Amino acid sequence: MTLDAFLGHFNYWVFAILLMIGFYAVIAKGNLIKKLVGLSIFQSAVFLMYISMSKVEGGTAPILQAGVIDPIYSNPLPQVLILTAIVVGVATLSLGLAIVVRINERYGSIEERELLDAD
Amino acid sequence: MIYAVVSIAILMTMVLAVARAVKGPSIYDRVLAANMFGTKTALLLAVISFLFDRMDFLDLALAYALINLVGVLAVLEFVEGRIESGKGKLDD
Amino acid sequence: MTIVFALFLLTLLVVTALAIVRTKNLFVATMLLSIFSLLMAVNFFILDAADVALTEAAVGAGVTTVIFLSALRLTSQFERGTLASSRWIAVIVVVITTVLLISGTINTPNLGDPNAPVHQHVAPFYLENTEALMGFPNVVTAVLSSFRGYDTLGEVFVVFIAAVGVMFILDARQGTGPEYELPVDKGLKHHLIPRAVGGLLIPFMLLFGLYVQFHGEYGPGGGFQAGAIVATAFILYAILEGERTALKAFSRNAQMALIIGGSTLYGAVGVVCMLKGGTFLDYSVLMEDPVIARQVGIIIIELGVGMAVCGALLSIFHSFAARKPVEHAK
Amino acid sequence: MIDVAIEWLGNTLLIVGAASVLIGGIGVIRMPDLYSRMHASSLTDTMATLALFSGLMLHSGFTLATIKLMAIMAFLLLTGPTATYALANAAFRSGIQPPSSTNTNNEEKSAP
Repeated sequence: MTLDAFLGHFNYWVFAILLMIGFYAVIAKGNLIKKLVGLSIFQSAVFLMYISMSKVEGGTAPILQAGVIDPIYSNPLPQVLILTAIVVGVATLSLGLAIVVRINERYGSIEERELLDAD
Repeated sequence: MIYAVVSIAILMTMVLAVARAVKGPSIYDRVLAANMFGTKTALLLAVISFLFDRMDFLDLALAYALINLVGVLAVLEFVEGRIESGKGKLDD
Repeated sequence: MTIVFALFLLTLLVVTALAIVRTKNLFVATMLLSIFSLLMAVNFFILDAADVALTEAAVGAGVTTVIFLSALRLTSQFERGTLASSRWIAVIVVVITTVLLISGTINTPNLGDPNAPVHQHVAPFYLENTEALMGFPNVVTAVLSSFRGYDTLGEVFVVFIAAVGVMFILDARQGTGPEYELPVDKGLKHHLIPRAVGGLLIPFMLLFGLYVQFHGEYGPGGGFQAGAIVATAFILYAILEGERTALKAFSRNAQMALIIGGSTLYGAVGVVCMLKGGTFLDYSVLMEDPVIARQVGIIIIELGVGMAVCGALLSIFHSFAARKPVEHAK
Repeated sequence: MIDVAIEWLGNTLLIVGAASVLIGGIGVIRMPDLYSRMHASSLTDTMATLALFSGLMLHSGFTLATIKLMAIMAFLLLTGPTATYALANAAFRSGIQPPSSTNTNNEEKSAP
């Protein structure tokens, strides 16, 4: 494994690790809010992967600059997808939190085990 | 070059802030670290836009400078609510 | 240089994520999550995604923290540490999947490789034609609002549906009687300094929001970011002055009108395009000069996006903030 | 001539800013209790912000960037101390006492 390959893939490895940290919180933790926190880490990992893919070596942000000779720009398409996904992510996250709040009002607990026992 | 030195100093401080946030011990230490991290982010973004020589990106630092306060005030309000309902204790 | 930054920040990101999962105190998790979001924004910025970084800044620094804290106020702040499944099974599954994912990256092109497949298909078209077709330099805004306008319309409606969903779930009356009315405002009335400084800041936040909204064609910005920033300004007002005053200034009906108006404005532009003889959301038929017509169309739909996002985030915040915690007899 | 002088003044200010950021960061790690840590972090909020942004402004000349930098500096200088106030207030009201100079030893012994 050369240094070049290491640096070139480090972003993707961090993506994989973050994705799995979030996934662990979702499957292993019993607290519903903690699960949602894990889900938002999971989501951020996916954002990181898309944005890493959009990077072009020596490039700059895709806002065209006048008077620059032979400019290189990063890929705008993944950025557009993620830009909208961030706002949508917050909206859906709050929908999840709203459901958790109502569960707590009804059962007095947000721990998965206790909820299963209560039913 | 000077910008690179400054941004590395700020990055170091960010590492120290993360260390404080992870270590605690009280929750206010963590709030302090989060707030400090926010202002350091604004500084870092400003310096990096000079480093990359794209000064139209100072908007990002401006956004952080404006929005950072909201989080801490929300914490203050949260704590006030806890104290009034008699559940003042936030630590384990 | 950039590589060193990236290594640093990505490692910090992993450390923060581990700390978030480990802590038992959900308040601490929220604080760490705000640090996580800041780190994410700096990473996006270093990877040349200025628009995305601005979105993460506008959303992650204010709205997410506030909504999490409101949810914690209504539930419990401590995790009891129960596990959903056996810890070891989860760890084994996670480790195996991590190894599989990492081995899957071995044959992918390096970061920043200009010959990677992702850069070959439509992106060069967008980069080459934005200037000629739209007449403004921000390619991200052009793709967002024109080349992929259908997609953005869909996203706006997802935000709309999420806001309506939160309203359905949390706005139901908890009971009748005076104790269920909104309490007389406390806010941060006793704290003179935050009130003075915050009050000073709100107009500038609104101004900055408008700048981001209408400067989005020329710099980082656009409707999504502007909507989040304006919503944050009103959330700050609600924190400082209390729920009742905030709702008097900007009622639930006005928020609803903003959400519906914004999404309808977006769709209506598409319908007008069809009536003028083009296809849905083909702005070039709106006026004589197709470039100016596209610019006008984009400004209008970005305004629609901004209104819808601002209304949705505000109404979500107020749904959480107006609810009372329920005491359970243990 | 004057350009070089401004350049070097800017560099000096940037170095001063970087140094105070770093000192504040070390203070946040090394200080013994919450309130002194807040004191350390407020150094980075005010001194570092002033020095760094003045340095950047000297480097940018007189452009739109200067005005933006001035706005960022003004907002950071306003919000930093406010945030510290809010935090200290919340901490004090929820019962974290600052250690007093006379009975530090006793308190440390009696603390659980």
